[in-house]
Amino acid sequence: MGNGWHGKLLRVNLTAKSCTTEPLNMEWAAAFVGGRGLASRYLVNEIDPAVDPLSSANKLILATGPLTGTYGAANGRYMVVTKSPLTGTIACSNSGGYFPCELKYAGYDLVIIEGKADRPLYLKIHNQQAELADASHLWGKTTGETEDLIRAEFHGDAKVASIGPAGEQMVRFACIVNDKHRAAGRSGVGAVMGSKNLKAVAVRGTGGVAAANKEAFRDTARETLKLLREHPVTAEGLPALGTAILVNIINQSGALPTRNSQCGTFEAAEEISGERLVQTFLKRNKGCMGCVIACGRVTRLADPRFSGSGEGPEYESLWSLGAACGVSDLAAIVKANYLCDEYGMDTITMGSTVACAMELYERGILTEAEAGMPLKFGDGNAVVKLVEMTGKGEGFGCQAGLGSYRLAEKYGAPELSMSVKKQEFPAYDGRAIQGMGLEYATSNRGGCHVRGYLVSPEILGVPEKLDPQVIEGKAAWAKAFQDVTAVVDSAGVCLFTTFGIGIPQVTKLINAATGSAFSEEEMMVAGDRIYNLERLFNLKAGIDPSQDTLPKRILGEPLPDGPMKGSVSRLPEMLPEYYAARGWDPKGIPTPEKTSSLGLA
Amino acid sequence: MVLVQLYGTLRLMLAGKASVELPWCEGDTVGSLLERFQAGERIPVTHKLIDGSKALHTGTIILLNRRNVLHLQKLDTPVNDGDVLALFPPGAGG
Amino acid sequence: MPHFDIVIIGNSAAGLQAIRTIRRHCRRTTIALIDREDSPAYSRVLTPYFIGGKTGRDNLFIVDGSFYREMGVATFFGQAAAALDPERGEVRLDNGETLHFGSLLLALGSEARPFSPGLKRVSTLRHMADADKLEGLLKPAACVTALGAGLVSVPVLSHLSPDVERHLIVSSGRIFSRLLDAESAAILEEHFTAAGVHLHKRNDIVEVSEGDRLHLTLASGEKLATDALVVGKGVIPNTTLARQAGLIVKDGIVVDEHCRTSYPAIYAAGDAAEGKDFVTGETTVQGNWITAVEQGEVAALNMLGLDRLYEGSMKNNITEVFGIDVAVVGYCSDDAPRTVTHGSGASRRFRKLFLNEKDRIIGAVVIGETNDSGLYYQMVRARSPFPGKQLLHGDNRYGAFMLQIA
Amino acid sequence: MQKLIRIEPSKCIGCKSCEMACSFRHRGEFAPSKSRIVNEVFMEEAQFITVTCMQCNDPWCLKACPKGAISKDLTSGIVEVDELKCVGCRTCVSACPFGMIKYLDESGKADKCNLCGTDFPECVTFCPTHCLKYSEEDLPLREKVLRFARTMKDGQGEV
Repeated sequence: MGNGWHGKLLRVNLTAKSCTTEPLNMEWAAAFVGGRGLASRYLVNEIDPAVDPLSSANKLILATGPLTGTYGAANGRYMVVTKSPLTGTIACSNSGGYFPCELKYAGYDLVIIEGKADRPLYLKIHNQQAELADASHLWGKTTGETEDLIRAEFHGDAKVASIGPAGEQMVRFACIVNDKHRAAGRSGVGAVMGSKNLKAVAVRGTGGVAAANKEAFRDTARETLKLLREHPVTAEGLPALGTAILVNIINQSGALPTRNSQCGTFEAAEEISGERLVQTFLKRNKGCMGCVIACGRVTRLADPRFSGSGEGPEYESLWSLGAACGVSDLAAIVKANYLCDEYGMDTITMGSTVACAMELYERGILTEAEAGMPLKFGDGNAVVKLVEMTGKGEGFGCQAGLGSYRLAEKYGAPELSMSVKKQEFPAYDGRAIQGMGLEYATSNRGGCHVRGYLVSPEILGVPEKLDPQVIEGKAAWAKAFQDVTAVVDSAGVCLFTTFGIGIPQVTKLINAATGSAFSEEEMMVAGDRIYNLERLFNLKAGIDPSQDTLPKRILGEPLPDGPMKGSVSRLPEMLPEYYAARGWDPKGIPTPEKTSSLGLA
Repeated sequence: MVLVQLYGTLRLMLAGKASVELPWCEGDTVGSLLERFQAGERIPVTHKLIDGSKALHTGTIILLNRRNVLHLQKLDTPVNDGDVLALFPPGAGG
Repeated sequence: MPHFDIVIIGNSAAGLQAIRTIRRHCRRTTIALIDREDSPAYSRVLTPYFIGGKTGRDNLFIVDGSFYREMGVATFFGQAAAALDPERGEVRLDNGETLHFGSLLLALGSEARPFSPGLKRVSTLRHMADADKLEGLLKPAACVTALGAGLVSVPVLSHLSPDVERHLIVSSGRIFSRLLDAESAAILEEHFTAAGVHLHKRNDIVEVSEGDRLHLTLASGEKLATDALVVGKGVIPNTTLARQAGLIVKDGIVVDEHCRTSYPAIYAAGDAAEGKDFVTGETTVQGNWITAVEQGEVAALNMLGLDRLYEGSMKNNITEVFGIDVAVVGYCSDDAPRTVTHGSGASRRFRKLFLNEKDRIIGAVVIGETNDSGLYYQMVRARSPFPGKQLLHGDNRYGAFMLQIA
Repeated sequence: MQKLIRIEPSKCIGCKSCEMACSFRHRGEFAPSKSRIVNEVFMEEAQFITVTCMQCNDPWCLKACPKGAISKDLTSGIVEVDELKCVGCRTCVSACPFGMIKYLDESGKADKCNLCGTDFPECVTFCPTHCLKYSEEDLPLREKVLRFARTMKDGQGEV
């Protein structure tokens, strides 16, 4: 179509083993921006929100945005939208690498995967040609092995997104790994793929994606590139140290959830910091397709106990497999991170689940016999072992594969799961960073930091510094950040660019690409629309607003250490303000006026 | 003495140096300590934290005893003997 | 009698490259160029593109008249060289004129092997006159037959509109038998058949009668009515002049590693020359454009006294047939000690590497996505060791190549 | 002196912005498969390699062209395909030892880097890390070719 869109979606029915194309609903594309928003609109239209996420009635949508595959602002993202088997909410997991752009270059904006195959299959897309191929020889293989095998038999330049053994066994937090090391990580989207007997999607795309207004696009892209290259965060901090730069920052701020959030600082933070990673296993930094930041860490492990190479770990993984488990053994963390990529598991939920199991163990709720090994905080080898057992579905690994909430519930202590809506929150303590606590509680996919990253103003001071302990105004900030994020995700742009650019740049890029004339206000409304659409899905899925909450520990146990010592989350005070800011009723239900003003009625 | 901790690109620029101890002087502020710290280093580094007009860059984090100086008196925040000053050039993640 | 430091006979790849090479090194050397066609150089290998309507007739010319003036070349066009006296260093033209040379380059090319000459609806494709004739024949044709699967006849069929009935008659059991191994040929045959070509293998034309159409009787007994017959039964090097002058001639004019013939002052290059094969070391007439260019250049350098060795020629052909591109590089015969393949005809991406006993790459067949074929050419030229099968999986561009051999 | 695109592989982040910029400028769309510059990522080896046409002094493609459609400008050193003359026979493709001239289906012609003609190369403009620079021909680039050739030769000498 020559305007950021191909206007085409690929529908894959695994039951019927058919691949067909359909025109894209361009009205929806305009109203919901693309990617996350557009795919959510399709999901809402096509499935009953009450459906069992692991049944054949659930659908899995791979979605690009109108900017995916273009340059300027790290526009290399795709999103996986489905109903989550971990949370029961709508799930949208986002990933970069090279696969997303390749999908776009193959000529598709969206891939809707439905039904269930009677045997393992993989989807092979070579431009217009899409077909399902036998994957029985790939079943049981790691994501890396799968990619190598597919490239050898299909096309050496194919880009592959696949599930590992974890997805096959429907581990509740299995992810979809593309380009071996990038993951649509959270909420168990890989388990949905596994439930459908779909091992991988391999794409070779030799076409392109055009912009409606080439000159304007190029000019805006240059301007954007300049902004990102001049902003110290995107030009220096992230390239040099990656996201791992946060370990020391968050620890010093007293917000690093340590030993299953029992405290807010980790005495060995230095050992697992980004600074230490640079000195030890880092080979070089790397970007995804079209990236101008390059936060990616190409690492190689050289340790008598462990070997391997790959990407990461990211900050969240250093925390989850490290501080959350009290582990200061960097080599073990790096290894556990590689294993998560290979088996196809979300590192945040994995690490947090191990942390929860460790607390269960140390409190004597979980016995050594049940766990098959002692699970003491600080034992890096135990983390590696449990990650491997979870990936393979061996022994206690089967329990860990349920995620921390279901695990803790099984042992009668669900309050020890550091999760919201059964999804583990990541590496920021909601007591130390009040706005972030609100964000966790109200995120549409459960505990999550990338729906509205309030750490940025509250700790990092970008775009301006807010006091993390103050609650006034945080509701409005949370809403604004959530809406901006919805737009940025949906456009196909990497969220990290928002440290340096904002809605004005994204709007200009979208307009130049699609030939639209959206105002910045309209873009923000689109963000609000997407957020409300997701909320409505969740309500229909039976996710009651009472679940907009935090674990008891965060609400009631004061932080015992660090600069924020003594604080608890003041969520109950912020939540009504948040509902009001959203235009929802006091019970957290979008009002009819709100939904009709957004065209969602 | 004041312990100055160095993080992020500062540490990379200073060949892995994680901290320095500076003698404390009466009337010291965060700003005066930054100047004294720079005076002791051969490589210019404090420009990563503050601009020419001595304002903190967006994203610079300076913690005095783990409190962000932006919520105190910024560069004019008084420093006491035995304090810990942590310097983070702009960085982010998620 | 006019004297020229260098006389070149033949106005195509080898001759032109020789002229350019000489002029890059020396402005003063006097050059004469003899060619029996009275026109600036045109590209024989591109004639199928003209006939297929892919390019205009004018675009077949490689250079125009001004080229020879700028290069300071005395042209004797429209005149064949009738006799050569190596001892006296003289070439006599058919108009009786005689030129004296310091050194001579025989870049005489080759002629298409003829078939039933004289018939109006039958043509080989070698010269502009053939191209003009075929162009006229093919335009109204509803059925076209090619005899012999060669790199000229097959592209001609391939460029025809799909609603033209197309027949391909080959005497051997498979197409491109001199160019390709059996496996690759089979993939292409399948592709040809899928494209609607009627393939008549192990067959030949035993009888031709011409009326308003051509009526062919095949060796199999089959009868075929067709509007035109394109003959691609291979080529014969133009060696008569050399043979009569007493030069050593096998299939072509035998040359050494300096592209020198059995007479020190006489060189040969291109389709008429028989020189060392890069892979086998045996002498062969390679007959492709790149070889002609390389030999023309080496011959010119040696004629100028700059000692330059030619390591040998190899196959290097690339073309598109019925919508799929094929490149053939180096030694691609079934008797190669080892081969490695990847892909299939169905995936429209097939690669086959041919290795010698020491696992060095001696040849490659690339079907589909041939944009990396130059790298294979370079690998054969460099006698690269086989770096592993991954080489064949993806676009094997320079970067991958560097890494593979590093 | 001839200006060329200079590549410092250590600064490369594997983002392929160069491929995007090239194809957007010359083909009007973001299509790395049609880019004249190639950025290859080798994760296992932690190496990112970028290659484009080196505007050879004695170009293989130019020599191989049976149409004389490829020329080298004596002043700028740019080796360029004349699209009006190019017939699309691909002989240049199989002659370039670097794989840096390719046949494009959509145009039916050979396509290669021309350093964006008289403008500043687009790939250099959009390279976010200055891994690509546009500067006068210098040793590192020539050395790269020589090193390449030497590796090849070494390979040849081995038994």
